[in-house]
Amino acid sequence: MTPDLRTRVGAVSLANPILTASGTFGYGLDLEDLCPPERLGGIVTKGLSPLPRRGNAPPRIVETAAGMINAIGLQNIGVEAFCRDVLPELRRRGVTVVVNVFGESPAAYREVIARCEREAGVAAYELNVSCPNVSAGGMEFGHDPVLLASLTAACRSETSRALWVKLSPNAPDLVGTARAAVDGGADALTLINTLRAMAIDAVARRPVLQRGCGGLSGPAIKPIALRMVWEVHRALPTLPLVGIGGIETGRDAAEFLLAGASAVQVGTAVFRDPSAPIRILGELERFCAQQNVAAVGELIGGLQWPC
Amino acid sequence: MTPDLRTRVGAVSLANPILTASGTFGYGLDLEDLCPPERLGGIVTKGLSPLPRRGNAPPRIVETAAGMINAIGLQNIGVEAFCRDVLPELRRRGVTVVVNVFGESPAAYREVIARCEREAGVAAYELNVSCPNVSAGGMEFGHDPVLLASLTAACRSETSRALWVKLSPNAPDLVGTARAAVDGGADALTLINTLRAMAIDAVARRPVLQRGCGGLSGPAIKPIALRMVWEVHRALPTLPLVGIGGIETGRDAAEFLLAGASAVQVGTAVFRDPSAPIRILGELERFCAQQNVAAVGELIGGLQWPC
Amino acid sequence: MIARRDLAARVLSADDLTPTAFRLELLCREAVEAVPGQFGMLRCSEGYDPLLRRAFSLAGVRPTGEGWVVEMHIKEVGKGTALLRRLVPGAPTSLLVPLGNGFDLGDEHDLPFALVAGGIGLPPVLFAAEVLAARGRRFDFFFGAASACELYEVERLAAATAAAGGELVLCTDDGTRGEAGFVTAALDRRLAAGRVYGRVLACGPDPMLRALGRLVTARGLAAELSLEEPMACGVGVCLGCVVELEDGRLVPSCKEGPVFSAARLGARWRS
Amino acid sequence: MIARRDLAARVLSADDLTPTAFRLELLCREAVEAVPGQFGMLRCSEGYDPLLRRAFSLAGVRPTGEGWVVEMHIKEVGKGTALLRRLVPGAPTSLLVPLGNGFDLGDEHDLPFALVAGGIGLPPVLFAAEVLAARGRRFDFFFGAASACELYEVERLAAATAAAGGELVLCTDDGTRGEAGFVTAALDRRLAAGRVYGRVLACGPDPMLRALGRLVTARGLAAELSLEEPMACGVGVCLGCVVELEDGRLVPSCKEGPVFSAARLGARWRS
Ligand SMILES: Cc1cc2nc3c(=O)[nH]c(=O)nc-3n(C[C@H](O)[C@H](O)[C@H](O)COP(=O)(O)OP(=O)(O)OC[C@H]3O[C@@H](n4cnc5c(N)ncnc54)[C@H](O)[C@@H]3O)c2cc1C
Ligand SMILES: Cc1cc2nc3c(=O)[nH]c(=O)nc-3n(C[C@H](O)[C@H](O)[C@H](O)COP(=O)(O)OP(=O)(O)OC[C@H]3O[C@@H](n4cnc5c(N)ncnc54)[C@H](O)[C@@H]3O)c2cc1C
Ligand SMILES: Cc1cc2nc3c(=O)[nH]c(=O)nc-3n(C[C@H](O)[C@H](O)[C@H](O)COP(=O)(O)O)c2cc1C
Ligand SMILES: Cc1cc2nc3c(=O)[nH]c(=O)nc-3n(C[C@H](O)[C@H](O)[C@H](O)COP(=O)(O)O)c2cc1C
Ligand code: FES
Ligand code: FES
Repeated sequence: MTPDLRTRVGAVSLANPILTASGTFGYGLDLEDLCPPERLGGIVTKGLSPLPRRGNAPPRIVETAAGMINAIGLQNIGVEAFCRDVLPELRRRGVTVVVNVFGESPAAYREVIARCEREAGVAAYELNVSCPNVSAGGMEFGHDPVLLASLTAACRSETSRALWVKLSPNAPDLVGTARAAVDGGADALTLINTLRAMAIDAVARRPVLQRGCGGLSGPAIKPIALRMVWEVHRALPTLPLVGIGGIETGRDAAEFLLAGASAVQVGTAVFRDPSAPIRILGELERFCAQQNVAAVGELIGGLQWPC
Repeated sequence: MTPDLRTRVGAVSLANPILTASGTFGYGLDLEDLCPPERLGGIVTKGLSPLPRRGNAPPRIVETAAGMINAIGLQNIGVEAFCRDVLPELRRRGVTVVVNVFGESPAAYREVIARCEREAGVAAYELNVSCPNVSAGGMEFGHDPVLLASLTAACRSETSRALWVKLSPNAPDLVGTARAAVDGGADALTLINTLRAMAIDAVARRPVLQRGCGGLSGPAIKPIALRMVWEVHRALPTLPLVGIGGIETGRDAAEFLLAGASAVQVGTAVFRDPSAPIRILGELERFCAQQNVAAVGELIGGLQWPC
Repeated sequence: MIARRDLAARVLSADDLTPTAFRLELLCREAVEAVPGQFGMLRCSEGYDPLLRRAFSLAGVRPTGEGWVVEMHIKEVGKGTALLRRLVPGAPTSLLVPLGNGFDLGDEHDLPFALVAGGIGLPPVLFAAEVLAARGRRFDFFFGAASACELYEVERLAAATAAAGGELVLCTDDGTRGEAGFVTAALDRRLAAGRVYGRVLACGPDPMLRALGRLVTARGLAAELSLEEPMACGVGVCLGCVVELEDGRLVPSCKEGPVFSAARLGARWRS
Repeated sequence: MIARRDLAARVLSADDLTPTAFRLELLCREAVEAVPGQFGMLRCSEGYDPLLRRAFSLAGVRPTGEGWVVEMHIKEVGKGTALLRRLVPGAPTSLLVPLGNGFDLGDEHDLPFALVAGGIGLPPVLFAAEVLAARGRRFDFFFGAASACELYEVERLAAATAAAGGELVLCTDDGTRGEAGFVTAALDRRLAAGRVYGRVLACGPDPMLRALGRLVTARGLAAELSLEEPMACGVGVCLGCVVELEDGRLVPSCKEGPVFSAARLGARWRS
């Protein structure tokens, strides 16, 4: 029997639990030749701001042991260009679209959402309040529960669509920020974003990245991401979670589902293997079949705690 | 010319900046055949408590991408056995000894220090207030600045020897806890300890470790450790720091020195290569020679910030 | 105790033993002395993933013209052993060896030994057999596996056992070769039939060792079990590989083991 | 635009070109079409360290009986290229190819090209030379390196240049072979002597390309530079490889490049 891969993140139903992570799959069509987005549970766009952003000066990326650090600085085409040039085709293909929203102020976040509200074909908004790579906005909201609650509430007032908040693993109090997002009206939480990190060129005696610090992603962070998903799931068992962090295989995805995620996102793995999301989907399906899991839902939160 | 490798951590002078990390080199003599401790800057003992500790039930370790998670639970022979059976030989060999101290209460920490105060040959105490693998003691002190300041003060009152506090990378406010330790009377700070993490056996649907969570170490965490050392050095530029986290090569060590550490500790690398500390020392010496660095001191805090 | 050393080694030969296991012969310039039951920690990658070395029992050590040859039998079960399987003759690696305590081959008793191996647990027991045979000691050899295709090195076992004037008992769970069922049952049948042994030396999968633990406890027979706990360092400093003893202590199996007398082991191994 | 594909490839041959560089020929079952200046992303490890693929320009592509052969020249500079150097014939890998835009070989002008390569920047320029020669186009070829031992494939270059009725100019910084000094100086001398080119096609180390950028700007000559920015994905989605253009925009060089007209590039490349 082929396992039932359908899942739901709150009110959002997904054909399967594999989504692409923001900033690693363009706007959804960039890799359609290598990884057809319509076959995935959904895609999450690169972070969109009201106006196009130029991003940070290079170098922006550096490889580390089983990971990489990036400081892209949210370079993006802006919400207008996305709605005009990309969204229609995504809609035509029936792709489940999650818009990753970024702004330097609550007003800016609202502006992005308001613009998308005029379009059909957006399943959910994911608030990026955890980008370590920009001076204004981003992380500051993600680290202060009070600010986060009010930002979330402000965005909530703009839409009746699903609202996800993407948590920062760098936040002082993970569960506290999670609660704040929920109090603000979030329907689900995405975790984790990248961990603040640094690489140094010992010969040049300078950080490798022009910005100094950046965000660590990839297999290196998987054990931390799994722990955080589990921690939030334990504290808020009924809250839908979307897990991210170093997922490279179907088995990695299953681990996040067991820890309490209702769906997962694949990020850095795409750089190593541009069809990773599709491959991971196939591996997850085979894993379920081998383990006699009739529906992925059986895995979600199914972790047994030893002690 | 051969570079001058001598360094000082506050009042403690070291023949070179390479120490072994607590819990990865036994009590200093366990690997003397493969890595002579007297040739190193110093050794840090496994965490010592007033009485022997049995530690956690196995499985206690699991490998992850470019890292490992451990939940040993501070199994140790107790301070009495250390002072009686190990310290004399370390002293005879002229090894610079740092005693890593652990207790379930401030009184217990003081007890360990008080016992060592009766012995010659202890250069410094390193308070482990950041162990993620025990129920009582450890992390709780490391996460609360007020508790940490009073614990440090309590230990300070027991000794005039150098007092190092080993910070938790899991602490809500890194710089805040650093300041608290200094306010309590710490002479130097060691960072970082392991990051709380989890590995899941998707087939068994259980955490791999019997304890559930554990601490992540190894090359995977180096970019986070470097960032934290730099962050604390920037906030407290005159405070001596000892850097740890994924150091595998002399060049890794140089990176930590540039970020502001006056010395470094080698941990997990010992498991892959039992003579890693000696090898790293040689590599650091060659690196200095190639870069025309006459004394390692020139590297300490020498990072140029790009923006 | 023989000095452990971290040796630069080169792959001398690599050939398949079963559909999933292969033999690796490593050539070391420096002298390697080891006793049966000891193991080595073998590096399996240049990069940091996989990070840790892997532990493998020694199947034998012999001097040659160019140096000392260390023989290991490795089953591919994950990413480290998969990388090791790719090694071609001439490839460089590092081997930390010899580690651990090894079997007690002492002959205070002058009764035959019972040597018991399950699957890829064969190497240390094979090593013991060849050493005992060379010393003119007697033993019966019990070798069990899931299926016929996983019984390997049978000729070599037959030769050693013959030299030791003993019986070679082959077992398969699925009955495709030798006696059907577990080796422990085969051993128990011999004991029930009145055969007497001075000591049992065994290595194999957990379930087999635990069944054996129960058996020897019930029959009051001395036994030495070689355990396989996950290891990070192999040299006693990480405390990751602890085994619970009868007295409740948790001891590093890489140092106080990997071979433990069944009587010393905690309940897990005897019930 | 030719469809990019992630191909399963096997190492056909691996041989040294210079003390630090080697040639890798990869055999792909599926058809590979590419133009000079395009590159591929090559996997260099099974494990997660190194994590990312490495970018290498194509030195040539040719069909054979068993499939298509992709030729690359790789200089060992770090851990990824060190692992690639260990690859033996038959070893499996993955190649994402063809990527990027490639050189403009159009002949709206009917003047000769100036092909300029520095060190391991040779592959894409060599590829261009062989394609141009086959099309009966004229060019001079300037190949510079630090020292004589780093000038490689010279016979092949000589043949292509002869076929193109042009001059092959070799330069070494240390004067151990050919003209002493930088290729850019050698090119400048020809220009000063009145030689005329329709377009310059170049690949090499940053300093060389920047010197060239200054030169062609000063002389108002059209030039296409192939840049090497650190890359994670190679397919335009990570935005890690951006290059600053004259108009201030930051564009991914893996997609809008790696070849850029010097006139389009920001000041960094022309001053
Ligand atoms: C003392 C000793 C002797 C051994 N002798 C042999 C032998 O002769 N032949 C043989 O094929 N195998 C032997 N093993 C088991 C062998 O070490 C593991 O099969 C191997 O480490 C698996 O690595 P992997 O990366 O392929 O598997 P993975 O599952 O990817 O390994 C992941 C982690 O788990 C550890 N691990 C996985 N399985 C085991 C296991 N059974 N025992 C210990 N650690 C494990 C690995 O070391 C690694 O750290 C021995 C183990 C020990 C402790
Ligand atoms: C479009 C393009 C074409 C190239 N063509 C060739 C070629 O034909 N032959 C050749 O030898 N090299 C070529 N390079 C450079 C080659 O990609 C690097 O030398 C290689 O990635 C170094 O990897 P490493 O692990 O050995 O070095 P490391 O320094 O260990 O690599 C660390 C990280 O830095 C990146 N990196 C290091 N050096 C470079 C560089 N010069 N350019 C881009 N990324 C770098 C690596 O990709 C890796 O992510 C090309 C690069 C690009 C972008
Ligand atoms: C190059 C790059 C760009 C990213 N851009 C964004 C972004 O725009 N918005 C966002 O919320 N997260 C962004 N992320 C974070 C990822 O979405 C993801 O949370 C993180 O990389 C961890 O997952 P991974 O280990 O699978 O990559 C980016 C990550 C990378 C590597
Ligand atoms: C197996 C193991 C045991 C450890 N035990 C201790 C300990 O007893 N006390 C302590 O302060 N840190 C302990 N640590 C943390 C290390 O000292 C070090 O801070 C951490 O591992 C990061 O450095 P590394 O990446 O070089 O290992 C332990 C780490 C490991 C892997
Ligand atoms: S493996 Fe480290 S103590 Fe045994
Ligand atoms: S390398 Fe990723 S966008 Fe160019």
